[in-house]
Amino acid sequence: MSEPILSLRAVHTDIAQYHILQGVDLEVPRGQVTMLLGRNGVGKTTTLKTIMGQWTAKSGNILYDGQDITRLPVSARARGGIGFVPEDMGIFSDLTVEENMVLGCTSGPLDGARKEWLLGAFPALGTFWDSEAGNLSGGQKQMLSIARAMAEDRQLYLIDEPTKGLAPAIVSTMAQALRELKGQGASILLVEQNFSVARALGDGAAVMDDGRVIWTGPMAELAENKDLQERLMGLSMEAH
Amino acid sequence: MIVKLLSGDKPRSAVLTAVLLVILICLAGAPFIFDGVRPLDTAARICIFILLVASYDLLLGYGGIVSFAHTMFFGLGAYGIALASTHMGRGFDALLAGSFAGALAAVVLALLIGLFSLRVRAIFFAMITLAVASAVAVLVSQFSAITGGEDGLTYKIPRVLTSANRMGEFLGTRVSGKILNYYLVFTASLLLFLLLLRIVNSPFGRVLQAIRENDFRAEAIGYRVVWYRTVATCLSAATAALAGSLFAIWLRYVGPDTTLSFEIMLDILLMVVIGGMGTMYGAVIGATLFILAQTYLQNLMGSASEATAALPLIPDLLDPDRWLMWLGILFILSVYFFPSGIVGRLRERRAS
Amino acid sequence: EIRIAHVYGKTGPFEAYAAQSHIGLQLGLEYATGGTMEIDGEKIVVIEKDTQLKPDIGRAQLEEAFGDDDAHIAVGPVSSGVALAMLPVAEEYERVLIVEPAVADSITGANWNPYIFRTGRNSSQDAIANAVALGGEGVTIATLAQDYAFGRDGVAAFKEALEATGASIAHEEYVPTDTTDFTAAAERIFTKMGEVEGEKKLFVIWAGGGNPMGKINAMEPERFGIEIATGGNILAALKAYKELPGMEGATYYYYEIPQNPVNEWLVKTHFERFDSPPDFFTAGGMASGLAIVEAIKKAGGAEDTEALIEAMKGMAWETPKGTMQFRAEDHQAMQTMYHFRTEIQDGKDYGVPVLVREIGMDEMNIPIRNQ
Amino acid sequence: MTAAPDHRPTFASVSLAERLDGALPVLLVPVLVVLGFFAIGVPSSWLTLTVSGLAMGMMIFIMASGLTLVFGLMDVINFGHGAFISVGAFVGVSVLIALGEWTGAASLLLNMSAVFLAVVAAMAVTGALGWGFERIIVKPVYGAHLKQILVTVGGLIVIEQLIHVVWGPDEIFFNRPETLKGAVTFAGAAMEKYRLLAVGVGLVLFIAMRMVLRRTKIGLIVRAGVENGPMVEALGYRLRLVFVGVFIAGSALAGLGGVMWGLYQEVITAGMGEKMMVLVFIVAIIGGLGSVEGAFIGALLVGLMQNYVAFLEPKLALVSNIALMTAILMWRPQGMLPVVKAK
Amino acid sequence: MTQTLLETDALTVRFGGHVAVDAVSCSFHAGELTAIVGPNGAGKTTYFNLISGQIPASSGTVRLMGEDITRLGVASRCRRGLGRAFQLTNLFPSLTVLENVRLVIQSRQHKGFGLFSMADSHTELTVAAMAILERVRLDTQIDQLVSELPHGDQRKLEVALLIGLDPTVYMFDEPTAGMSVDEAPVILDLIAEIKADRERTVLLVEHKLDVIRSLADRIIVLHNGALAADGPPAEVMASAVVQEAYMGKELDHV
Ligand SMILES: Nc1ncnc2c1ncn2[C@@H]1O[C@H](COP(=O)(O)OP(=O)(O)OP(=O)(O)O)[C@@H](O)[C@H]1O
Ligand SMILES: Nc1ncnc2c1ncn2[C@@H]1O[C@H](COP(=O)(O)OP(=O)(O)OP(=O)(O)O)[C@@H](O)[C@H]1O
Ligand SMILES: [Mg+2]
Ligand SMILES: [Mg+2]
Repeated sequence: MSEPILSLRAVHTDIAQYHILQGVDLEVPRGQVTMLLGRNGVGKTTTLKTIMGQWTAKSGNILYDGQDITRLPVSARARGGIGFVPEDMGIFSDLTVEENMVLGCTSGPLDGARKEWLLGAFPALGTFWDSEAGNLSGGQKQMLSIARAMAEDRQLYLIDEPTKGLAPAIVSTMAQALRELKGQGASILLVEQNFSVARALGDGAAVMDDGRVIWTGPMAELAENKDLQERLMGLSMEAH
Repeated sequence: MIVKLLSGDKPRSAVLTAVLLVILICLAGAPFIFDGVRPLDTAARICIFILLVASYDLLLGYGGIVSFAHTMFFGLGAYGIALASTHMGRGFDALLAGSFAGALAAVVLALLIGLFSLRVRAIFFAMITLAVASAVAVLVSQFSAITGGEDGLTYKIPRVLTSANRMGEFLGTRVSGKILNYYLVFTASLLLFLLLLRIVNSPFGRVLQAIRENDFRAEAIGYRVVWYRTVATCLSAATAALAGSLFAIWLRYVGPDTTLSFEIMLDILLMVVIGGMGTMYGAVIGATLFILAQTYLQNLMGSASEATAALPLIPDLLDPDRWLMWLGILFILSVYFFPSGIVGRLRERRAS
Repeated sequence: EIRIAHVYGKTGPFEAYAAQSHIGLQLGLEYATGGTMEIDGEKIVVIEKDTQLKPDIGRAQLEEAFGDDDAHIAVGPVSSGVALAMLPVAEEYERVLIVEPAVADSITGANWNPYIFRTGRNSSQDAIANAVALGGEGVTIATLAQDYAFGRDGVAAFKEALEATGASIAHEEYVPTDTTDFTAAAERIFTKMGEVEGEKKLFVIWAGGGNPMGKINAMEPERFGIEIATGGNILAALKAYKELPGMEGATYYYYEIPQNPVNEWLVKTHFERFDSPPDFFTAGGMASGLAIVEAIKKAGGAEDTEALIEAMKGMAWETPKGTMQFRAEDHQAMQTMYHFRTEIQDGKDYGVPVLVREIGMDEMNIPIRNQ
Repeated sequence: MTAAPDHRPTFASVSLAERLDGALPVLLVPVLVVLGFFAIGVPSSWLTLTVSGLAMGMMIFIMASGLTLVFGLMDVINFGHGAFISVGAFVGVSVLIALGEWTGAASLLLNMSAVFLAVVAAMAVTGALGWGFERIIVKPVYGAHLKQILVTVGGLIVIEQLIHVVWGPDEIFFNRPETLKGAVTFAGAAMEKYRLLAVGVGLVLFIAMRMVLRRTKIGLIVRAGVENGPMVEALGYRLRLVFVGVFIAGSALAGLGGVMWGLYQEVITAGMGEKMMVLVFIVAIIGGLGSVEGAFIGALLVGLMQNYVAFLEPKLALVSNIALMTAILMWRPQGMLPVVKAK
Repeated sequence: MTQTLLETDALTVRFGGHVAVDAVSCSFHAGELTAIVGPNGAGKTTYFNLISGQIPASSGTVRLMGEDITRLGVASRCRRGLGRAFQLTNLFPSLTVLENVRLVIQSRQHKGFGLFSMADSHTELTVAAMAILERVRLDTQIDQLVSELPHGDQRKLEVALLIGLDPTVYMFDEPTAGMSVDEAPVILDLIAEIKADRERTVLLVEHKLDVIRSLADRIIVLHNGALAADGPPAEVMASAVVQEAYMGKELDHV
């Protein structure tokens, strides 16, 4: 197997005076979906933001595509091919759905075929193409955030809880879309609380606690082992 | 007891406590501690501006409402005194009637502006008040028959409060009505300031803070936002008007430049920000510093420029005539170095 | 020593006027003392105070000057608002304040007190001089002024004085102080004046920036037979007069007009030292300096304010504008004004006011308003 | 239990009134002109007032255009704009005075070249100044209105003082280029020639700004960046660069406005720009934040309104702008054609 | 049937031409938990907004305990007993956790216009607030600023505010979205407790089917703004409209 598209080595991140990430080691293999799991407040979002550059790592290295990006500005990382779906969706609410999508393409206009594909997965976006994004429903905003990150080909997607607030029907189309992305060769780092989604999509998994990655391994192993789940996340996921 | 007087809002920093005490002592004993008319005038001005700035902080720091019309209310109070004293003749009844009328007018106007325009977006509200305030300033100059126009009004206050009233000596200082006048200003400012401090630390004050943070949610938990904002505007307007009345009593002159100009509005803004928004004590620090700078910066620059006379360029830049430029630089630097105001900075130091 | 406080708006929008005024004061003292800066062996000390053009600060500065610095006489300020705030201080401290160059009538009118003298002209003097210059049998005049005290008082005084000359006012137009577009005002005036027969003039009273004469002139008032007229102005503003050759009015000072030794010295010295001609406020400042020395000499010292006031009441003295005289009733200095006509001259990039005739102080009936 | 409905949201037809509502702001100018005609009654006066009001509106638009970018799009309350107007005027006028031979000649070509050079110089200087202003003064206070007000007022004071240092404290009077002096008369209405130039410049500017903002993503990036800057960067845009660029453009436009306004007034002072700020803000607000079209219509409305009201009832001229702003905000709380929502 | 607390009658709202909520008539009873389901954009949140007053209705009426409240403002409705938690977290970010809850209780006790008393002297507010924070397990973080809380805890606080209001009608909009599997049960237990109080009614918007199954007494389905189904959970879940429009294909079969 080739080297991973992304790897974090002993990454520490401070937010204000708090020491949040306390040495995160993480690898995202090429062409795979890696799940990042853990309880509320363990630092999953902070990890993604550190990779994206929205928080700066105090120490440690972030290697992306063989290159050290630990000190690169945010926009350079994005142009290097990282797509980001933040936890709060980051919708530009004054802009229309179309304008949000246009901004998703840094290198040119929105490709026609790509648009078709995305609107196929998220038809609601087509219906409200010219409406202000701020007026969308919660789930529609979530769809827009995902679609915007996918508006252009990226190598690596960082996706923070994409299924929250989505109706089951949309969850499955979204899962399908992610699978198709993977099929096109993209790698994905996905934070998810919905265990069935995690199980259905994940190739590998990493579990965080207290600002560290405490377990990594194949998703299948975690999915089957209830004791492991109990130990790592405090609760068996099936129970829920 | 003291904590009660301060409404439980302690300075929360040793340095701040010390500075506040020094200011209080200096102001309380100004006539006897300092020599001459200039320091006394400066002290009175500081008292009045502390009150004015604190009333603005209620609106801005606690209510999150940016208004440029604060000097308008200040002016109403001042003109109240001026008009009452001109038409009713010198006397305490004129002072009472004038300040009451001024405050009442301020409340009514604030109510109108508030109910009408607090519904528009915050930034538009700011611009509307800017436009209204500038229009009022022009109106005052146009209705010169009543207001004295650009030239303003000079009038007489009760003789007891002027230097003509000689009352003997105390601690080696000649006590005159002027000192009496100063203590009127000082006491009234202190009491009103404590009242404001109480208001911002009351349940009402907390609601204001919540509204500033997230008015949408405040409404959703049952607070009628427009009413709270309007009441805050009215309270702050009334206090500003009273500050204006004190200023008019002290100055015995009222004109658009002393009470209504946009410049004063900016000075108030700067005082609030330098001191620290939403802290009330910031008003004390900000007003004291700024008035001292305004009064003595030029003298200081004069000596600095003489001292550096031998050097090239520097004396030119330090020329007292360029003091406005330094004031502008002060505006910029204070925002740079005290993003949360001096009070905020002092409290942070304690926290870390 | 003799302490003279110059309390004036050194900083702020009138910085330029302030500088002129101060230079003038110094030159006046210098000329009057023959360069010694001493009166009867007493050294003259000039203390400068900046009002920042704010009445409250001006007042505090004057209090400081009288109270802390123990100044004998104060001079200033530039702005009328500041002056009015300062008047009571003079009374309180019982010291003389010579107002120069603030112009509001009420300084020597309703708000006057016995300690106030003014060497500068007042609004009425300006307006009446213009009325004398422009008026005449059968002339119809419209006025354009800013809508505030200065404009309205000016027009009122102008109108009163105009009656005596047989001219009549057809229309008074007032516009907000900061007006920049004069189209509407001009249209209103044209509409009113269009119906009138005979000689028609539009008299403009304007203070501060803006250039209504030029704007209205561009709208071709000659279509309606209207001539534009206005009072004199400081040198810089005369540029705008270049578009209006032949325009008439009355002015307070232009350095080439007065012919007397004081002015000759002033013009020569000013060119020598500053390489530029003296202006309105230089002349005014000098007049105040000359008045001070004259008064102190006459009173035999500056300590006794009552004696000073006695000396100054009715005092006549020489200035760059010829003889001035403090009127006993309201302490306003009576002075000559100049009827001018604008000419274009080679080498000057402004419209030059050329003397038509001097309007002597006895020709102008300046009302006394302090009673 | 009801049957499964189809998968499309319900769209009722939109009434004609609602559709008209969108176009109304565009109709306001003609409506006001017609109302003016009946109120004034004298055709030649009406024509003079209308034409000069429109031209005045154009000049206001030129001054407000930069603010539409900086205040409307970038959400920066920049009182420094007033100082840029003044600096633009001083630089431009200095150039014109230096080119005295060109401006003094009665040749349209030479005159216009001089004006053109003055504009270029003014825009270059104010653009550069804007760059420094953004880097030093505005950068730390994005998103904080209050601090913006203080800091930019500080900048305003400093720049005005520097103007005093460089050009001296006096107001500078000067004369317009020969061919721009005087007026043309038409049907009993006189119209300053210079105003025609202002109309031309205003129109060109309006069209150019519209094109740039429509054809490029710049407007989008700025609007999105104001709402959520980190997200815009996370999409791969160098937001700082765009912000600096737009700020420079806004400042340069202020410089252009300054030259045009200075040429109109024929006298310039350090405080001239500051004086225009209230008016310029009013225009940006009633137009709707960030909207070039809105600012354009707003400026024309202000220009016309001032002239009509000043003719009909001078006392009211003072409040006409405020009344206009109040009325428009009551009708449309976000201004006429908002591109950006006010907070 | 028990007492009807809340009723909407042909409640409709239009945005331009788009009918987001289309003549929904429905009533809600004491002691009942009604789950509202529907695809994204079906109008669930908008329906809530109409009931709690954030958006004015185009037509139709809302009645709370028999009183027509359609024309009332948000705050007045809240004071009459309508409480609402938001789908997208909506708190007072730079106040502390405790202060957030105290504010809510202060509102309930109508103490907002107390101008001259000291806020901190109202210990009864603090006591009541602490009790609620304990229930949602935020009592260890009372002095933290809300903006520093992780997403999941903010969701809990959102629920705490609603409980602090103690309304007659509780409206939850996806209370557990983004909450981790070990935290969600805390909130769900709380909701169950509220339901057990026979004086209240609960409206719950949720996308998690297991939550609905375990809590709901009744389900209504919104689809394209219209009321598409209304009935007992088992029956509604099995209906064609839910199966087709809402559930789509089950995830594991993809
Ligand atoms: N802006 C901030 N200031 C201070 N602390 C913060 C800030 N943002 C996050 N934290 C802290 O960092 C820790 C990790 O937060 P993070 O958002 O990464 O958690 P998470 O794993 O994504 O949780 P969740 O599943 O709830 O989203 C939390 O304890 C939180 O309190
Ligand atoms: N203020 C508004 N202006 C225009 N359209 C709006 C507005 N509010 C909501 N909508 C539209 O109404 C529809 C219903 O939105 P709503 O938020 O009620 O959906 P929802 O059922 O809560 O969906 P979700 O499950 O995704 O939260 C959406 O299509 C949305 O775009
Ligand atoms: Mg998270
Ligand atoms: Mg929703």
